[in-house]
Amino acid sequence: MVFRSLARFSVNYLQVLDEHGQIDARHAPKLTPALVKHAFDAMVLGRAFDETALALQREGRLLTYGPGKGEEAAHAGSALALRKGDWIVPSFRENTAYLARGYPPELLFEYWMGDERGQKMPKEHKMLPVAVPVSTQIPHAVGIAYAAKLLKKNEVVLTYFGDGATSKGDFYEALNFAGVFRLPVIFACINNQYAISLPRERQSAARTLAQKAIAAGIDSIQVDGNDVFACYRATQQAVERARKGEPTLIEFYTYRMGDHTTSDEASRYRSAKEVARWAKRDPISRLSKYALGKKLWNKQHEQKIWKLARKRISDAVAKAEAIGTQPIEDIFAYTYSQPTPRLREQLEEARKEAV
Amino acid sequence: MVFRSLARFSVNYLQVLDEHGQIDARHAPKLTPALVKHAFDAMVLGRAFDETALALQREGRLLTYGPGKGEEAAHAGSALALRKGDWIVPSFRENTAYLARGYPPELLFEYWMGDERGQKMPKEHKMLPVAVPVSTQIPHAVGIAYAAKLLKKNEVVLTYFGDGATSKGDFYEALNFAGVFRLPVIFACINNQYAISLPRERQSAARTLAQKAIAAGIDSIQVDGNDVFACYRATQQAVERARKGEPTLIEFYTYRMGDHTTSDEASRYRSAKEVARWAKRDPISRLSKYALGKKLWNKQHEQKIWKLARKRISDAVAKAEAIGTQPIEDIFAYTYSQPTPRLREQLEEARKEAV
Amino acid sequence: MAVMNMVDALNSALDNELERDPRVVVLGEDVGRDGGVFRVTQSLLKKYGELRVVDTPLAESAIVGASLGMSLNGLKPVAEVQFDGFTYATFDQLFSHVARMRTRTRGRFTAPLVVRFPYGGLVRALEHHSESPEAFFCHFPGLKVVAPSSPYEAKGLLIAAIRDPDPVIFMEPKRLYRAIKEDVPETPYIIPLGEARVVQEGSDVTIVSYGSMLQSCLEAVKLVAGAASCEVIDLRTLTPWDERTVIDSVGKTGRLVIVHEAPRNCGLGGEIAATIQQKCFYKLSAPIARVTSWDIITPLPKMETRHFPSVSRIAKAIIETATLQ
Amino acid sequence: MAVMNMVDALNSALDNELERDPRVVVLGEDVGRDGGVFRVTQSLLKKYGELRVVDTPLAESAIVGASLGMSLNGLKPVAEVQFDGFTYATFDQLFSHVARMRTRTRGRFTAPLVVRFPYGGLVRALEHHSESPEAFFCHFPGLKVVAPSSPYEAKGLLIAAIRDPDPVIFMEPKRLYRAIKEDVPETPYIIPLGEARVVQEGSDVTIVSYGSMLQSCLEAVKLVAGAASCEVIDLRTLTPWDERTVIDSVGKTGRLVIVHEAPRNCGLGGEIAATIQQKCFYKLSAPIARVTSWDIITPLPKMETRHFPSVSRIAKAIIETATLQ
Ligand SMILES: Cc1ncc(C[n+]2csc(CCOP(=O)(O)OP(=O)(O)O)c2C)c(N)n1
Ligand SMILES: Cc1ncc(C[n+]2csc(CCOP(=O)(O)OP(=O)(O)O)c2C)c(N)n1
Ligand SMILES: [Mg+2]
Ligand SMILES: [Mg+2]
Repeated sequence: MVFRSLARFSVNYLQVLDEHGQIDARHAPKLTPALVKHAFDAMVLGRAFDETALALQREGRLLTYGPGKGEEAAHAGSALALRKGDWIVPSFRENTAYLARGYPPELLFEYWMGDERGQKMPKEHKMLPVAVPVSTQIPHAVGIAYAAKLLKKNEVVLTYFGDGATSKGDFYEALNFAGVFRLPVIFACINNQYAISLPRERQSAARTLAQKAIAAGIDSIQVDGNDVFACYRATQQAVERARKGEPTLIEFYTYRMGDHTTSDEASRYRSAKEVARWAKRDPISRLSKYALGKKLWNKQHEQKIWKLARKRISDAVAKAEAIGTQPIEDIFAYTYSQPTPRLREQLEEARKEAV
Repeated sequence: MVFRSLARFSVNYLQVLDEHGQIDARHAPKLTPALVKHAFDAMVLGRAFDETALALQREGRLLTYGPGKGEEAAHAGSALALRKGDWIVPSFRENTAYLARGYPPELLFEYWMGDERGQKMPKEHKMLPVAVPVSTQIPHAVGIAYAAKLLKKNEVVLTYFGDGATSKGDFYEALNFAGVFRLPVIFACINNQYAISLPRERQSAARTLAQKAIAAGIDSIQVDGNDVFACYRATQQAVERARKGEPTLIEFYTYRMGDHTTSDEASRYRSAKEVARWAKRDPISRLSKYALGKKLWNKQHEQKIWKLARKRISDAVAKAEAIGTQPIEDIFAYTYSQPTPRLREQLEEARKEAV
Repeated sequence: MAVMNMVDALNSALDNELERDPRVVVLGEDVGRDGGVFRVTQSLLKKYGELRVVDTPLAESAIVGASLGMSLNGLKPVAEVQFDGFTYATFDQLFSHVARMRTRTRGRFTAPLVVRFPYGGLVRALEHHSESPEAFFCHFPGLKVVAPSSPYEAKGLLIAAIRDPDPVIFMEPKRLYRAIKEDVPETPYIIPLGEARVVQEGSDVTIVSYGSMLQSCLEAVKLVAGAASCEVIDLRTLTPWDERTVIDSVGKTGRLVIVHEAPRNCGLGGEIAATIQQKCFYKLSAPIARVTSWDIITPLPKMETRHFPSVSRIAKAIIETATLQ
Repeated sequence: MAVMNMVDALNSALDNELERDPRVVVLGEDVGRDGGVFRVTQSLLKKYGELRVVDTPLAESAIVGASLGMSLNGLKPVAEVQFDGFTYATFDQLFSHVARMRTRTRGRFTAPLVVRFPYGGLVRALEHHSESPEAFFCHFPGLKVVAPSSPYEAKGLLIAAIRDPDPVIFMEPKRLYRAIKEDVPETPYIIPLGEARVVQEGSDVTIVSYGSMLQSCLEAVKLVAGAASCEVIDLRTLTPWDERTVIDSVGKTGRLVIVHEAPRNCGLGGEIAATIQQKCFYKLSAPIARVTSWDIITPLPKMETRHFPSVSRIAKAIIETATLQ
């Protein structure tokens, strides 16, 4: 005898710093000058890493590489809202997040140069290695968060993934687990509008990606992903919620300024006009406008930041390229905790091979 | 400079026939006496099938069996809203839906008795075989619907799955595809409150299962799954929408009255009180009340319906049990379109084996 | 000591390990309140609470993916997949991540987890409930694969698997869950991974098998006792398998029959035959025989006894191999 | 005739079949507007429209699951998975449904679909982009598995795969995508599935390989030309593989080397060795050798040449096998 509404939902959007570098104080996080500086440094370092990586790739000194240009605010803003003891479970485009946490850039270069030794995760970093198969890392974040909860570790886990990743079952299964077990996890969707050539609108008929959280009964928000303050603020709130056992999905609405990777030609599937429109929303110049306006630093100082960042990156390249050849033992060493008899035999065979 | 709402959603609930057999005319489908009769016949036949199957199983004449008792309105109401040319992609508990479409019960028995020949789908039925791995059948419905659209077949595809199935990636990936490609498909979620022992509330933190459609940007509704008119009506509307290229998720809110299967003991995880509460909402007696009240038939006639149904079922059992042994060739015959040399060899070997 | 069937023995292993090590967590569909559809996890929820004995939503891929995450952050998850046929959904997580984590972090992160599931046929089960997927797990480097053949073996191997620093796929022959009872200690003990067991010594022909087929082999060996003296090896660990023990035995007998329930093509039997023909080439007096199920889709129960290796099929292969000149 | 590399040849095959048969549909990630990340589907979207050349959302399992549905309702889908390492997510659909549909409906429904993907290493690719998963597909009954070794072969085999009434896994050796050019007809032609090709006749030793390793074998054979006369067989179809041709060749040479990129344990090489030792037992003059990658996780590009079979490793195995007394 009824036709009634059972449940209602809404999806909200947050922007703090607008394209002119003006902030909305009501929603702003506590912006100490140190924080602003730290965010700017990280974004610049990430951009410098990208530029160098692209140049190296053109010279054949690096494997296929997927630049993060344009997404630095989302990566840095979210990473900086975490504590040292919190976890990051990355996808593959978040070098800026690594760098924001003080991860050694030389290790990133080693990895992207095709050397396994770059995967030796330093003890002090709670980060998983790059996950290439899209979306498959998201359940790991849920498991890590489960362990944190059970072992009462007070850790929050943030996992990155793209707009494309939201079409995969792993994403959804993980969200659902987090909702059921009330886990301290943050699902950070970097919606850069493309999954290789597929535009966001054809990835899903959902109006927003944030609303996908409704399916798992968890909270979500969409933020301006080119606004480092909004990214920081939303993550900070999600961290607070996480510490109370409530997961959150954050959609960072941004844009992939470069090609998907160095093997891609984005001009095959998107217009220069569209790219130019987004160039105006560049996250680094937006923050620069704010800082210069607030007189947190001047132009000269800003140039120094850039110079230092580039120096740090070129030092890292030099280190990475000086690593030398990998011993053959090394590719056998980590298959199991102890070499099996068969692997010992195969290693012998491999050793004998003339190189 | 903004914190605003981007999108709003709501989930609705439909009931037409209440527990006292009274209908809400505003939302009622066009209820011809023939339709009411047809629905009642199907539900009774399904119930009779179940009773017999359970009895056979106790005697070791049937494999493990999952009864559909309590869910007959959802199965029959939805199946009857389809045309002959439409497809059903089932899960494993929807015998009543098969029977509502005139599927030979002897084939169902053969299958549940462990004879492959029961899987020979008759040409006139557009139905896939039972899908045991939960949720895996849902993408098939999407593909069938895609073909229907491309080949301009004007077919609608309805796929059944349970509340448990909504936690799996396949479900979600399929919904998302249907939204993107605007396919003529109906996702019929039979929420019977349990996935074996797991209660619905622990399957997902989502308040309703219907709201999972929001993640894919498609429409949804929750219906009283013990009300055959609501089930029919909601499916009918979804069929209309499907013919215009709009998919729908329907959550049939019902209850699994029996054990999960004959291998299960539901009393280990749910109370007799809960079961008794739901027994009062029995879909068959509810429809009976309505029909008797409207004088569509009388008690005597109703007894005849039951008697005929039971006769039809026991005839089917007799047929299924008379099938005889399966020739050994038969288990090799359908692996490939043509037997491979190796399979010819293995068949020779198998033939030689003393039985 | 107590007389246990395999379900009891597995339950006892889990109970011991949950008690001994607070990092052990059991998770899966219906493992908590229901105690598992085969009752392997019976009563553990009551004893260890719902944080450590976890009823999960229905999603095998996420169960394994989340288990990996747990194992990276200090837990030792023992995940249950309800049946063999539902492990396919876990392959992506197993092959893309679980098997690689140690390599991909150069040992910083490891994945000390166990995925256990009932496998195999001949119990008149529904479709997708009678599969033997071991070869898939064996083919991918980085996983260990175990299949016990009796209650005593099951407990010792499961405890070893839980304590192992590497990810272990633990396949439980469901046909043997309640078929055999034997003395099993109630206290924990270990049967080391990677070591096969010579169940019976013999001189004419070596039989290699594992899991439920081991029992069929023992029956077949009895049948042919007059005609051939059989050395029967229970492989126990399928990866890394104990080449040494098989090589030694074939060195003695010169003849080998391998028996498994999985289809033949690219099954584990192929690997064993390929390895042994290479390493024992000059010792072999007859071709190595494989007795397996056919390379077809597992038929429904009415015909399953024609599909899986029967005692008579095994006996025939033993006689043929043992007597070939 | 035109000179084509393998990408051109595959594109030509798809173009021919889309044109010939309105039921053919191409689907996958980036196959439309972008023309595929390797450009195999280049320009097809423009020609056949977005209903038949379909850019899908990012979900491999749903791509294969939907393809199955399409194939049941009158279409002939050719699905692309972007890389080998992303096929694991499709195993559940392939093994639980695609491979079984004919059996499970006693022939009423069949699954005439193709899943194609680039496979294999030695192109300095990122992680998860250098895998050879053929043994998985071969182990599961009901699938056919194909791997071409040149542009001409690729086109003829892909057309055969598309027209085949059974589901076919079509593995494209990405290392050969642009490495070889040869004359390829622009019109459709077929190379039948299930038939191996004797690429080169010889008398001392038989080499069996497929896909990209075939080219490495041919190089190795040149290296050892003075020392051993090699008969080289390109398997082409990996399931069902052409036992007859291999048996005939080994009957002649008495020696066999099998070469593939996948890890050794439970790889296809094991199956071939196990079969041949059985069927050619009395003809074999030396143990059958397998040259494969190691049983480890594929290393990153700097070390991949130490992992995958190199020409020198193959040459060494040939010499050893050919000269063993
Ligand atoms: C499972 C899987 N399928 C396909 C690919 C190939 N691939 C790499 S990145 C990518 C698109 C990912 O899009 P998105 O998630 O939006 O992340 P973005 O690249 O935009 O950062 C694809 C298809 C992959 N890595 N994993
Ligand atoms: C992928 C998969 N995992 C586990 C199972 C075992 N199993 C059979 S039915 C079932 C519960 C299904 O629950 P639901 O989807 O609500 O359907 P219902 O049984 O209630 O009709 C489970 C776990 C299965 N069949 N498939
Ligand atoms: Mg993206
Ligand atoms: Mg249910």
